[in-house]
Amino acid sequence: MNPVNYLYLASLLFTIGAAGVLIRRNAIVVFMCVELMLNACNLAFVAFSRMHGNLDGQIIAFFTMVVAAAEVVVGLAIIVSLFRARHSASVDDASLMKL
Amino acid sequence: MSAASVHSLWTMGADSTAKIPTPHIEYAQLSPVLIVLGAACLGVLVEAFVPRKGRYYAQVFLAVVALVASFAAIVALAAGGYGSTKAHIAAMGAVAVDGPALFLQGTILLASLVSIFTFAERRLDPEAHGNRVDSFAAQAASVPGSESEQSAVKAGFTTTEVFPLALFAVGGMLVFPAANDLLTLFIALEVFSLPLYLLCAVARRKRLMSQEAAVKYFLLGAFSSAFLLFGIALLYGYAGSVSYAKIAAVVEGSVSTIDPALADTMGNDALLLIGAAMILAGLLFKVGAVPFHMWTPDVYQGAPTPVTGFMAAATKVAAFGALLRLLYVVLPGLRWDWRPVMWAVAIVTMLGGAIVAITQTDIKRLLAYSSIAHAGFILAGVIATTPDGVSAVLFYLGGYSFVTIGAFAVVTLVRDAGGEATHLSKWAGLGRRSPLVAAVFAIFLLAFAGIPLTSGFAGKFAVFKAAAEGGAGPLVVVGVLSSAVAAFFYIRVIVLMFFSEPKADGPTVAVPSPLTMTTIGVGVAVTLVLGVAPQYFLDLANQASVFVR
Amino acid sequence: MSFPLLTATAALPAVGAIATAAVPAARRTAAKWLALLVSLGTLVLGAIQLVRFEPGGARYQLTESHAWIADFGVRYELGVDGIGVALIALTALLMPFVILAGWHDADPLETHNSRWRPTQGFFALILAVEAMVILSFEATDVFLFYILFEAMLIPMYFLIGGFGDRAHAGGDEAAATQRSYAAVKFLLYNLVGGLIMLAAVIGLYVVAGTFSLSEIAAARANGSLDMATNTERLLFLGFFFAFAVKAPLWPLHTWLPNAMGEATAPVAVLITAVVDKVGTFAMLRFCLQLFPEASKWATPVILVLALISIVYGALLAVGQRDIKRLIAYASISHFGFIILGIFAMTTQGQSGATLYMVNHGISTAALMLVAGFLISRRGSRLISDYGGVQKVAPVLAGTFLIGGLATLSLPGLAPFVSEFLVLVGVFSAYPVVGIIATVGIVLAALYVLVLYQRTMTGPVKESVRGMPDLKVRELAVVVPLIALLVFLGVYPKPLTEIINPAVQHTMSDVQKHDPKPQVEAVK
Amino acid sequence: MENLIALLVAAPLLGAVVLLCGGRRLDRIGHLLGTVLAAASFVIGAVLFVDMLGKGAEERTFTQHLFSWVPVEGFQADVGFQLDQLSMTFVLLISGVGTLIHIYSIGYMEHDERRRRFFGYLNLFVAAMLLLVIADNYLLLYVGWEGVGLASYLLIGFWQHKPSAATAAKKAFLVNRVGDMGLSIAIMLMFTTFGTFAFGSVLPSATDASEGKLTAIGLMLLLAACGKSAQVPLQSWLGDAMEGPTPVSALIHAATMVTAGVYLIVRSGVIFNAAPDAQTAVTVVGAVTLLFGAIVGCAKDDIKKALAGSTMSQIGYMILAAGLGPIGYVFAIMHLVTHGFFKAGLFLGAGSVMHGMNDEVDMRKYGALRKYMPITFATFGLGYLAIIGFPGLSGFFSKDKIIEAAFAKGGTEGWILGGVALLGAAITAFYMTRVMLMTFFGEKRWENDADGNQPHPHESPRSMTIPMIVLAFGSVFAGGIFGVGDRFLKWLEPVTGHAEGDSPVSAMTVTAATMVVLVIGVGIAWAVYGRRPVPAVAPRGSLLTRAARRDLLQDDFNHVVLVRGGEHLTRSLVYVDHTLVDGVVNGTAASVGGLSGRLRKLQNGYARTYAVSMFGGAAIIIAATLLMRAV
Repeated sequence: MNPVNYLYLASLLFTIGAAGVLIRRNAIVVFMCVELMLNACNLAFVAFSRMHGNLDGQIIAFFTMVVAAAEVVVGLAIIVSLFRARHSASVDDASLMKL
Repeated sequence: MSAASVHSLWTMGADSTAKIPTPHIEYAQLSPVLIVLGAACLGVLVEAFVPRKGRYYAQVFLAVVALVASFAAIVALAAGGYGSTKAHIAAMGAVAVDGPALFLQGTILLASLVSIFTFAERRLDPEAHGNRVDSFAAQAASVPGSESEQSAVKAGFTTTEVFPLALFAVGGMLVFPAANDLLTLFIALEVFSLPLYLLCAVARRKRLMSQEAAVKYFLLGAFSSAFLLFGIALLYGYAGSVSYAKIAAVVEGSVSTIDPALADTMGNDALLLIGAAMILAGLLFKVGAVPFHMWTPDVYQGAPTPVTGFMAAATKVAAFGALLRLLYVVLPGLRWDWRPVMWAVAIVTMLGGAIVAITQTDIKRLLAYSSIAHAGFILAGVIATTPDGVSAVLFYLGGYSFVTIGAFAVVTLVRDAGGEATHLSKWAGLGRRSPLVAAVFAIFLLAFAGIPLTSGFAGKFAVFKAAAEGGAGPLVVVGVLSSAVAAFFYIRVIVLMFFSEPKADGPTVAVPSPLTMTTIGVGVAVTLVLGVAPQYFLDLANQASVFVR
Repeated sequence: MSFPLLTATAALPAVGAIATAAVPAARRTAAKWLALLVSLGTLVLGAIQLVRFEPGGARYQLTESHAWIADFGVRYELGVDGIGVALIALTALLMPFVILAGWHDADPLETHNSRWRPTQGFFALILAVEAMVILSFEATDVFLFYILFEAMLIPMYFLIGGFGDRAHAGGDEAAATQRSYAAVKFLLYNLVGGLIMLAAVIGLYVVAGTFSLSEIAAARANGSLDMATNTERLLFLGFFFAFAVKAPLWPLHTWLPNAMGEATAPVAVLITAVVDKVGTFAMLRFCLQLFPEASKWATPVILVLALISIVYGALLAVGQRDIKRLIAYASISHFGFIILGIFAMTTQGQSGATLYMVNHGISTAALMLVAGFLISRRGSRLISDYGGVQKVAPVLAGTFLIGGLATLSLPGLAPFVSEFLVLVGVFSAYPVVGIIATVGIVLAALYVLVLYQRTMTGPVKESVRGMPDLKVRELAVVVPLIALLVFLGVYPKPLTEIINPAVQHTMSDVQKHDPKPQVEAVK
Repeated sequence: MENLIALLVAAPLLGAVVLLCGGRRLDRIGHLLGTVLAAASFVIGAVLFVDMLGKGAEERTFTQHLFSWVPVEGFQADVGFQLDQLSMTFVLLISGVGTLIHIYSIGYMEHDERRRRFFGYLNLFVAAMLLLVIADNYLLLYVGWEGVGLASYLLIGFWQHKPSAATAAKKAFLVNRVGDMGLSIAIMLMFTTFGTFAFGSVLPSATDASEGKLTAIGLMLLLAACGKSAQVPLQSWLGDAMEGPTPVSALIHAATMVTAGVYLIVRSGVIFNAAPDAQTAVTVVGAVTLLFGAIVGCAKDDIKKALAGSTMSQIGYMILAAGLGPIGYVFAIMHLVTHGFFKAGLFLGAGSVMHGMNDEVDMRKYGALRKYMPITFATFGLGYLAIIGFPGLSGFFSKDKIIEAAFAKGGTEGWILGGVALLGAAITAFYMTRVMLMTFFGEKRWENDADGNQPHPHESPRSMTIPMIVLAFGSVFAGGIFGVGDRFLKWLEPVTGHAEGDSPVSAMTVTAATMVVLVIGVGIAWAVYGRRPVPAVAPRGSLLTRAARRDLLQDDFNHVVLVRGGEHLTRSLVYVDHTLVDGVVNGTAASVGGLSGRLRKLQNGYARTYAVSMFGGAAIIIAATLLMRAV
């Protein structure tokens, strides 16, 4: 099976994630979409790693996961505090600053 | 996937276990980073174990010592010739120790040092319940306006965590411009981004705006780092490695590791081009270049002003460092592909930043847009793709970061009942109320505007000169025009401060502690010295303008 | 290493400025005296320059040269030629009068709080301007010149915007807005000009690799530097634009009337008599010397623009209702003459232009300062608010008339000599242009005499009844200026002797020769 | 001896400086000081004159070089003097008449508290005028030229509180400036042609230059002369100039300054000789002005304005003569001198009359004054006879010669010019008789002046009458002294050159004709103003009369075309400057601001918008990079 298909899939996932970021209002969901994009990257890494026959890609994938986890920690903290302050996790409500 | 292939993967892994070499790390050359990160970890412990009364002092002490020590280490390395002759790549090809890296790291450290002073400033706000307060929330977790917040304030809590966070960020920034493989680049990016997200969220006043800024910064930052990461993935796919050296080799075509399976399906370079473009997008986000700039005004406005200063200065330095290294080390072979794009970006950034700034009414947003315009100017130097270009950018960054920190430090001084009075109308007649502060701020504004005898002019001249020599004459003209536009709004602020009568309910200018005074003082000093006698620093930048490959 | 006279001449006022600014708020008068003394000291140094300068000697004399920013190819290079030394003398000469005339202009009002020290600031800024202007006349390094050219905008800007004319029709509010508008306009116009010049400066560096006039000249001589025609033209335009804004040349002039109208009379003098001269000076020093070919290429257009300035400025002066704006437009007309003289590229034209810079400085100073005294008495700039002053304050009227006569360049007063030289110089190269320019003579008479008639003659207006005549301080300002006007009108030789060699050099830069007088008819 | 020349100018100049800067403490002696210094320069002049007479005709040119004025490469302007017969004539006239008028003014200005200043201005004028005539190059001449313009400006506007005076002064200066334009262009032309403008080098080599250039120079000089000498088309200022004190009118606007134009042309005779077209232009201007002034003079009821018209016309004669070339130069100057005497005398007389009549100037309110002020009547009468050219008096000799010369020009041109000159003589006789009759004869038609006090005419004080008497002597005998035996001709010939034209008509015929027209003119005047009483209010009069009263409408023309037009022009230009020139700049600024306003709307605070822009940016960058490679 042509390895390019993995790449296509990865790109697809990435695009889906990006689209989600662009259209979804709920901060949590947006954040999950970002995570999806990261995972798309992981898929690409692993696929390429397999293709090139070296392990770098796979190792990077682990790093990515760790980073993603860290992002979750920080991100959820921020989002939750915002939610508690406003009782809404909509990114559109958070628009005090403009122009 | 067939079983055989799975097995082969296993065996491949198994065979390679024997080949895994024990990593060899040059701790001495990494010491600047290690010191800072170590101090950061210590800071966490301090939070855990030192009693609340003592924390503030312990943290400040720790941070200052760490930064100074780290800077000393940088100087030592530079003196040891690691900037020039002995420049090489440390930590198994992960981190470069060379001129640009050391110069930028030095700049970052000094910038962070002076901004740490503003972090530690506790004289601006009136004492709350007998406790000195700084510009950070008493308890970031507590809901704005809730009892828990009031009780936290009563109890005299302070978010001393900001110091370790800042140190972590600094650590990441130190690595960012030195990163010599894409993985390190990514990790460093996250290491300094995540703490910054948090720092944005912990303002004492206007907490809602602060949190909003944090959310925006975080989401968009994560979004951009996803782009960066995907770009990395593609480059990895293209070159089969994430090490700058290897990728560069492939790009120049000396080695070809592109998988034949990929090669026949998509254009040989598609991976490379797309990947490079996405990585650029990620970095341009950090730089704050149009069209990746839109987070800047909101975040700058919402974040606690000391943090804003810190971000505006240090992040830019780090990001441009990384950008330079990427373009000069990894993608020089691709110059003819990325140069036109960067031209366009630079132009829209210069013009966009300058034009939109004209109609701003909030001083922090104004400075945000001005920082965007400046990003454009620096990009003009980046595009030069000559050693001159590099040194010019280094010099510019050096000068710019201190002006920025100084300017934001002054912003923290102008206060009214609601905290900092950032609306421009409040600044009317400031020159009459306190001529000195106004004069200092005027100096910074003139430096931003690039008036001769300030660092701003020297930097601008260096960058434009490099660009012109690099054959980017039109870019220089655009830059000149946009700085003319930019001049307009800097002048507007000066007019406001000096020529308009003070309002009756105008803000008061707080008398800061020596900490902030130092920050501002250093800012003024650097601005003038680099403006009047820049030769020494230019030489420094010149010596530091060669990347190790 | 001899005594760095040039540096000293610029450094003294610079230091003086800092010292003046540092004078404590209470000791206002001390600051004034300090400023006055410093300016007099500078005058002495300027005089020494004038003496030490040998007309027959090298092109640039009293030179100094120190390394500065090697990386930009910039050296701290000073040197004066006849033109520079003359203009430095003018600057140093005018300053004491400016300071003396502005003695009370910056006394704080009751509304000011104690921390605000306008007086110190005012005089410090004036001295700062003096320092920068003098240094810019001395700079023989393009970059150094450029830096000063730009930097002097800042103090000027504060002088205009911070210490405006208190005589304003619309009351304080209107005054404040008008003033800051004028200041911003001044700054932006000149800044844009300067920035465009910056691009050209950088371009010059890319082409020439150095900023030192001498090195560039040498490179030109031995042919190692030959600019492509288009490059030279573009660079020339970049430089010229900045100077044309500063000078100012039609249609880049509109900032001047606002600035001069809103600023106090001494500051207005500072603008038109001193700072603007840097522009015309730079045309001679840099445009012609660095880009001779391009200068010749651009000459026709520039001559036309200068002509327009002359006529247009004069006509607008006639149409003004505001005394100071009228004088401003008159200056625009005069700057037209100066530029005309420079680009006629004949010896008479350029000597005349240089002489014109000096004379115009003095005559405008005389007229504007007296006008300032008049305005300060009545508190209005509108011509229509005056009438019959001659009856109540004959001395004021008399000095005003003499200033006016100088402005319309009456023979026997200094400006006549320069104006006639310019006209002759232009006429000998471009007869038609010369003839059109002479129309300026008539128009000048028109606006000066109309101004004099409306303000000074006729029945005494109620509003000016009991107006005091000139005080001692004011006489001390006016009388020397008038004496100078007469002296230079009758015996300009000392100046021309200094100027001529410099002009010869410039002429050789552009490789132009005066048209020989031809007895037979021009074909 | 030659070094005295500078003193000619220095003495009155000193007076001017001292009097004007001296301040009030000089008020008491100021007028005396001024008079003495004017007299001093007359004495010096006389001394030099005697010295000059002692020398042979060829070395009668004195020169004195003071210093190099404007030394610029290829441009030599010196302060140097040249005193030859021509200059000397003027020096004596100026300083002589000038001194007399100083004396006269002592009495005339007695009651003016600014008398000191008046004498300062007078001295200034004398100095400038002397400088004008003894300068040895055109540029220095130009200095004097403008100097007298300034003095004239100050003196016309001496009573500045009268708006009319101030306006008249301004007008005079401006009109003169137009003339000065001509002079300066002429000088430039000389510079480009000969490389210099010193008499000594221009005039001898003039003939080398092409006729075209010489014509140009000549016309420009003529323009200058028109301005200063109030010749058509630049004559309009002279009438208004009568706003000034009468001594001023006598000295500047009758005897001396207005004749500067004649001096200029005669001085530059060589150039004109070589440029026939220019000469024709000169004669035409002269002829036209001659009639113009005469006609205006007929219609004016204001005694000074009438005399002003006559001045214009008389100078027209001189210019006409000067235009005739060598045959006319001498007579132009001769008439100039005699005219200086009798016209100054007439003006002083008029001043004396006004002095006695509470400054009333309307002749219709005079009448029968001969009984009340006999001396004035006598002197004025002699001046009158002189000007109409009564045989034996000075006017007779000089004007007669000019008419002869005009005929001698030859051809139709000669006939026309001669005819005009004759006609002018007739009109002169008419209007002067008119003035005489209206003022001194007939019934008394006095009225109370504005303040309602009854005028009681009386003879003027001695300080005023003596100068009048002296001038009267001049107007009687000067002509004879000059004319008989061609003394004046011989005196001037070396400078101006002289040629005898071939007149189609004999001298006798001309003289006879002159007598005839003279009688006719006087007769008509007698018929109109002598036989029947003069109406106290002016009758409506014929169209011509009304036009003439308004200076033949040319003032109205000036007003409509120049003044109004100028006002409109400037006003519209101010508008243009504000809206267009400034508008463009402000417009640009505004548009940038607007753009900014629109762009910042994009910053709408929604994180997702920002994300979109990032995503779009990334997409564009990717596309661009790929495209770069594709193309």
